[in-house]
Amino acid sequence: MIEIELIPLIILVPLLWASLAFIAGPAHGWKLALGGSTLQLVLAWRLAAEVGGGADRVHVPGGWEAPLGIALSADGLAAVMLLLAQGVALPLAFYARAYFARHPEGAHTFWPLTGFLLAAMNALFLSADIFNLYVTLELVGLAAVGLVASGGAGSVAAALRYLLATLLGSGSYLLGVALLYGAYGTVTLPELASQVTEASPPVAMLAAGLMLAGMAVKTALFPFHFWLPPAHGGAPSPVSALLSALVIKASFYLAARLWLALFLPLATPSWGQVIGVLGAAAIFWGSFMALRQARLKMLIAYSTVAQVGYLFLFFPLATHTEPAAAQSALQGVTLQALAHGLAKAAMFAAAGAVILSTGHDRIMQLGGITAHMPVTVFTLAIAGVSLMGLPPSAGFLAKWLLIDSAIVSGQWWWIVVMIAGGLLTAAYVFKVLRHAFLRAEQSEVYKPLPRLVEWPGFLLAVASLALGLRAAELLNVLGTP
Amino acid sequence: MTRGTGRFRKMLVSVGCASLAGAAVFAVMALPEPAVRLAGPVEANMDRSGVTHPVTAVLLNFRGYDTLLEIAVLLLALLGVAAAGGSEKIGLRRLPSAPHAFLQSLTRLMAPLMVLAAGYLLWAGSHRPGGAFQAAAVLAAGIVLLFLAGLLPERLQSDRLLRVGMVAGFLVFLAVAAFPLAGGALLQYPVPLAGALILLIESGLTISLALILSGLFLRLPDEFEEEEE
Amino acid sequence: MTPGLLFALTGIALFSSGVAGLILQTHLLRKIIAFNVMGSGAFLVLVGLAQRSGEPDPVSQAMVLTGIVVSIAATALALALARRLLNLTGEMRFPAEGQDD
Amino acid sequence: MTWNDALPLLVLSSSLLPGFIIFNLPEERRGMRTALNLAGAGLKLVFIAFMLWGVARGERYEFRYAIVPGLELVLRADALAMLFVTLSAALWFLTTLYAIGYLEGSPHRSRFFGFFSLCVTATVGVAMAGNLFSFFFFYELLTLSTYPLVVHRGKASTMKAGNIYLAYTLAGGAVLLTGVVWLYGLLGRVEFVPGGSVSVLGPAYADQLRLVFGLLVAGVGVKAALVPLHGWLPKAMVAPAPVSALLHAVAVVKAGAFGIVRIVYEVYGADFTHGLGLSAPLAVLAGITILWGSLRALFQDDLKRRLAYSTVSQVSYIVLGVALVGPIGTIGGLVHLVHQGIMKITLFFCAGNYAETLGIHKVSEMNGAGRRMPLTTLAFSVGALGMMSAPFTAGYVSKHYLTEGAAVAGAPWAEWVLLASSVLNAAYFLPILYRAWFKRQEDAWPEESIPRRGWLETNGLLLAPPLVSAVAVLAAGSLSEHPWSPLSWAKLIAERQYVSVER
Amino acid sequence: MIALAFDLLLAASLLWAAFRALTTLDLFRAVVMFIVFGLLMALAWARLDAPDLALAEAAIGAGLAGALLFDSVGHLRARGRSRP
Repeated sequence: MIEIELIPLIILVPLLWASLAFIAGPAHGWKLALGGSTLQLVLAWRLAAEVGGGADRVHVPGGWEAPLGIALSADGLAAVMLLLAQGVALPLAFYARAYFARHPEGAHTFWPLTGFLLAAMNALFLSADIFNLYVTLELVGLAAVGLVASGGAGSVAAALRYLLATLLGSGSYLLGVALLYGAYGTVTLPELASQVTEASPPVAMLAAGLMLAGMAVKTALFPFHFWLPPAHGGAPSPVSALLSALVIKASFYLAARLWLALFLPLATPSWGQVIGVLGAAAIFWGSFMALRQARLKMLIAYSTVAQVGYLFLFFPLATHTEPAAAQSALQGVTLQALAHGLAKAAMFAAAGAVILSTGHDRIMQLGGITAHMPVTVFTLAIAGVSLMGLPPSAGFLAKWLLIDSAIVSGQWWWIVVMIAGGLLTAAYVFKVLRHAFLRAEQSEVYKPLPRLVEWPGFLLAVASLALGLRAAELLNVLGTP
Repeated sequence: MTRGTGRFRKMLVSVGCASLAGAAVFAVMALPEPAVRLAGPVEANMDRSGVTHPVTAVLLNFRGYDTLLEIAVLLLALLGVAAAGGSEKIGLRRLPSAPHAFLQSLTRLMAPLMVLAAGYLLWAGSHRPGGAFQAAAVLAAGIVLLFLAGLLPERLQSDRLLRVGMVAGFLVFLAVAAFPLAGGALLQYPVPLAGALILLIESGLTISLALILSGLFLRLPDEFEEEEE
Repeated sequence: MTPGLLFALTGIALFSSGVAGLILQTHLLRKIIAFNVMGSGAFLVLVGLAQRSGEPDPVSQAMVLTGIVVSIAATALALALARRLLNLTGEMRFPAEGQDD
Repeated sequence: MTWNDALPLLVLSSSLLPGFIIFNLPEERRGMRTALNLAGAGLKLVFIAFMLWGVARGERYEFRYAIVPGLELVLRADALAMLFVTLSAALWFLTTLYAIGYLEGSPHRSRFFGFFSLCVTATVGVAMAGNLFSFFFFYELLTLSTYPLVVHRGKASTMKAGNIYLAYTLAGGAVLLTGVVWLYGLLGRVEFVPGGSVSVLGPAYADQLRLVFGLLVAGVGVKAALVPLHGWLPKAMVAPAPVSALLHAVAVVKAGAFGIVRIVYEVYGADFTHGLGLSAPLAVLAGITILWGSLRALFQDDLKRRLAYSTVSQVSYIVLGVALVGPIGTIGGLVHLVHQGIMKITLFFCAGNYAETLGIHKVSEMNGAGRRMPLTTLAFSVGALGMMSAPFTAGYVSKHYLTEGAAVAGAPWAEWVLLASSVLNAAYFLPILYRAWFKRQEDAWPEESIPRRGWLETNGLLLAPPLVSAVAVLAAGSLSEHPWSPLSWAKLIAERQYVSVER
Repeated sequence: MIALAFDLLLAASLLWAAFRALTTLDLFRAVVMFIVFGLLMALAWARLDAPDLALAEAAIGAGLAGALLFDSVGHLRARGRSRP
């Protein structure tokens, strides 16, 4: 069959349907979205297959070889992240269609914004040019803020807070780009990688600090998390799902990619430890706050703050440790990203279903819900298992690999953090399930819901479970760092 | 951005920013000569870029992919503004201020000139400073002026037309970017056509960008639409 | 001292004062102004450093042109949100923590 | 995949698939649900009978599946596994019958039986786990699937108990996980093999291995209710009677005890454990638990709580047998794994019957219960006598071998512990029997909800299971030399363990 | 020499304008200062042989952004009047 260029297509397709959806309006936007994201999933699947089959893929827009032009490249990590993004987006598209049919607030801009968001994230995963990455970052940021803003009067302040935070982050990143370009005269990652060494001038170190700090703000790493809970908790549920599952992963991906590809020679183990401490703080603070929430969506949002912490344990575990440890760390953190992405999307979808059915998401009043919305309760429970890192789930596999990495590299203290974090997660997950298992209160009324509101979330939750039983192919695609 | 926790926080932030500046200045002073110079490659490839003005060459050819995404950024901003406004309409939404005789006559004089200027900037872009963005900015200013003077034709205010107009430039760009995929790479113009294609893109962009930029201005949420909740 | 280097240093100063303003100012319009100052600072560094040896560098200039457009887009969005907030709360400041969740 | 590879998987799915279907059944489909339950339970027994026969002939039944390279899910039907699998499958069948009768007309039955099947699936998985990873996998699954059963009644009080149950078991699981991953980090893979596999590491690792052993035993010790990790067990009494029966006799505590058996014999190896000086402290811990449990049981008026503390004490017989290095002690421990199961489930069935039929929850309310419910009380008496290790009961056999083992291992103190425990057992069971048989009933039953019909003192589905298990208690005691008796099977296992150690 | 002096002056006034734009109490003045800042930026771009940027900055940076900000200040004031 003819060789089609997967890399540009997976960016162009969402751009196209997004702009068409912009013209078409919400009445027809969802058809474009469903068609487009299905196609994207196929493309991402094929790309992953190719990358897993051996060589990384490269595409050179305009045929202008870097450093003059911009290089797009897909390695294992990028391929896996692309797969995650499309894999989460498609079920959510079905969900959003059903959700907005019941709850139209924010529907009129949802489809084009989502299209641009997906295009931006795909472009970010694939770009190998730090300035182009800046543009994709801004795309992701503005799309995400637009989506939050579509939540109506309640989420205007949250959206603005989010916007200013994300602008601060990308500004800091841009200054880093400027310094690197000034120092080395190029913005191409491979080119820069060959030049950044232990003997690099201080400017490289400063750039590294600025860029990573920027990503930390955008990923809501403690103590830069203040913007996340209101934004994710206040947005319409399909939006919350997209943001928590994917958007924060994009900036984390960039941080990890820069670390591995560019700044590793500069980094000392102590750098890794510092970042790890922030991650640990995020785990504890996020879980603690989640435990104190009265509303389901806010609890899930704070849980995201906590789960982001696990991602950042990658830095201490993979910085100048044995190859085996670094390998496990990369595999573990990637699985963690996937597990959390799927599970969190499922949870927000379930929360949305609860809101559609009962008109509220107060945890105290979930009593008797098991009888009326069993699918939704199972969605919450299964996704919760994955978050807690209990078998059988991708979260468990991820935690296993991370602990293994910590043991191999002799950093037992991160084990303590992960174990304690897991228990705290269990505490807030079971806080929800406990109230769900309580006897029904007569006062509650449950509106019956169409299948498409409950099942996409359930599907995502099951996916996060199934991934824990079959991850060999995925890790094969991921390859070695 | 959290609530002010007073003097301490202020001091902390100021000290942080000051030290950042200090570190940056120090780092910049100790800067070596860059290993790569892109000015050279740009010069070398100008003849294959289809234009003679280097910045335009970079913007729409060498790094055209950046620009493609950048247009998406503008569309996103517009969408965001619409989302923030919380209304279906993408079009103008504020009441034009009472037409002002002097302003109207001034506008009648200015508008054609602005269109001319925009056209010139657009055409100039290929061989000297100027280009779609500057042209679009001027055009946008013109539209705003027309609006303020209450002279904006009704047809320009129909929602569907506006949507199409705002996206048209981007779609043209997308098409031009995608069609070389058949044989080669994204945005890989055939050299002889490069100049023409770039001009095509830029003209499309000028119109759409003008509509978007003016839209950004004219769509800002306004006093009358809602009261406190 | 070439103009490039000089303006790069100026850019650094602008950037950090912009950051300080963005974080410390409470009035949203000022935050937005601060963001623009921050951005301009970064742009100056980008072009200035690239041109510190004197001759112009079209690549960095093109990048900044992109950057300027991006920041006007962000500014417009921020203003739209700020004004919506004003219409809702009568304030161009963030409501106290917790009121918006 | 050959028939032999598939069989362990079939045993698992014979309860997993019915479980999934049952979850989706509407409440009112009672017949369908019952059919599925019994079909699953029966099918499982058939598969297991087939495998028992094969394993005795030395067949190998093994299913392997790699989740990621180097991390395998292994289900293997070795002699030790079969001991536990048979027990849980047989008792599951009884308990299912009992539960069907017990939950007559109560809400959320589909949910209950769904998790019920999941719980047994997990237990069978724990039993057949072929390596430490698989063991942990199913061990945690067991925690998750039992929680909904414990809190099934959905009252505030049950929720509190549920929290305590979770706090203990999840914390235990976390500790266990650390130990497991650590061991994998050291060895690469940790298969269960007779004689253990860690000895290859050599003396340099002795301290690490001691620490890991501590983590592992602490992890499984929670479910085995070793003092001081036993706090959850009496609290979990709020669960419906069938669940308590399952928790105490089959699933949870047994999983813990079984884990200790696996860890000592097939991860560390009995002699290596002894060499590390770990068996003595374990034995002491078991001894303390035995005495403490019995002592506390003495002062409980609530019948189920008394039984719960008795469980705490009895399960540690198994641990003690394991910790007393030597074949005899091993046999005693292993056979008690089965015997305690059948005896304790009998007692819980009966306790449930008293509560359901007459509303009796306290020992002090038992006066005259024997006349009203002779058959139930008969079964109860058999179980209780077994616990006191009276002759011709299962308890006698295990006690005999344990005492022997203690003597052989040169641990006279253990003999004293066992003796003291028997005395205490008598002290807290005999008064119950006395009240039930010989005291006259003073006032009306607290709440008589099931009237007597002819000789049928209560619902038949509630009556049959305890009678069957009581018969089993007597059979296991009097026919212990029969080739298919639990005792013979335990001997078979012990042989394989110790032979392989010598080679 | 003169060029350098001019650049220094320009840089200094850039910083001054930025500082005023950030700190002036009266919002209207602050916005005016911001527009001045934009125009100075355009000058700086011109000094850096970047006429495209100079044009763009003048049109977009100073012009459009300034207009947006002015409009918002007016909006704010109108609101202030309507709601004392």
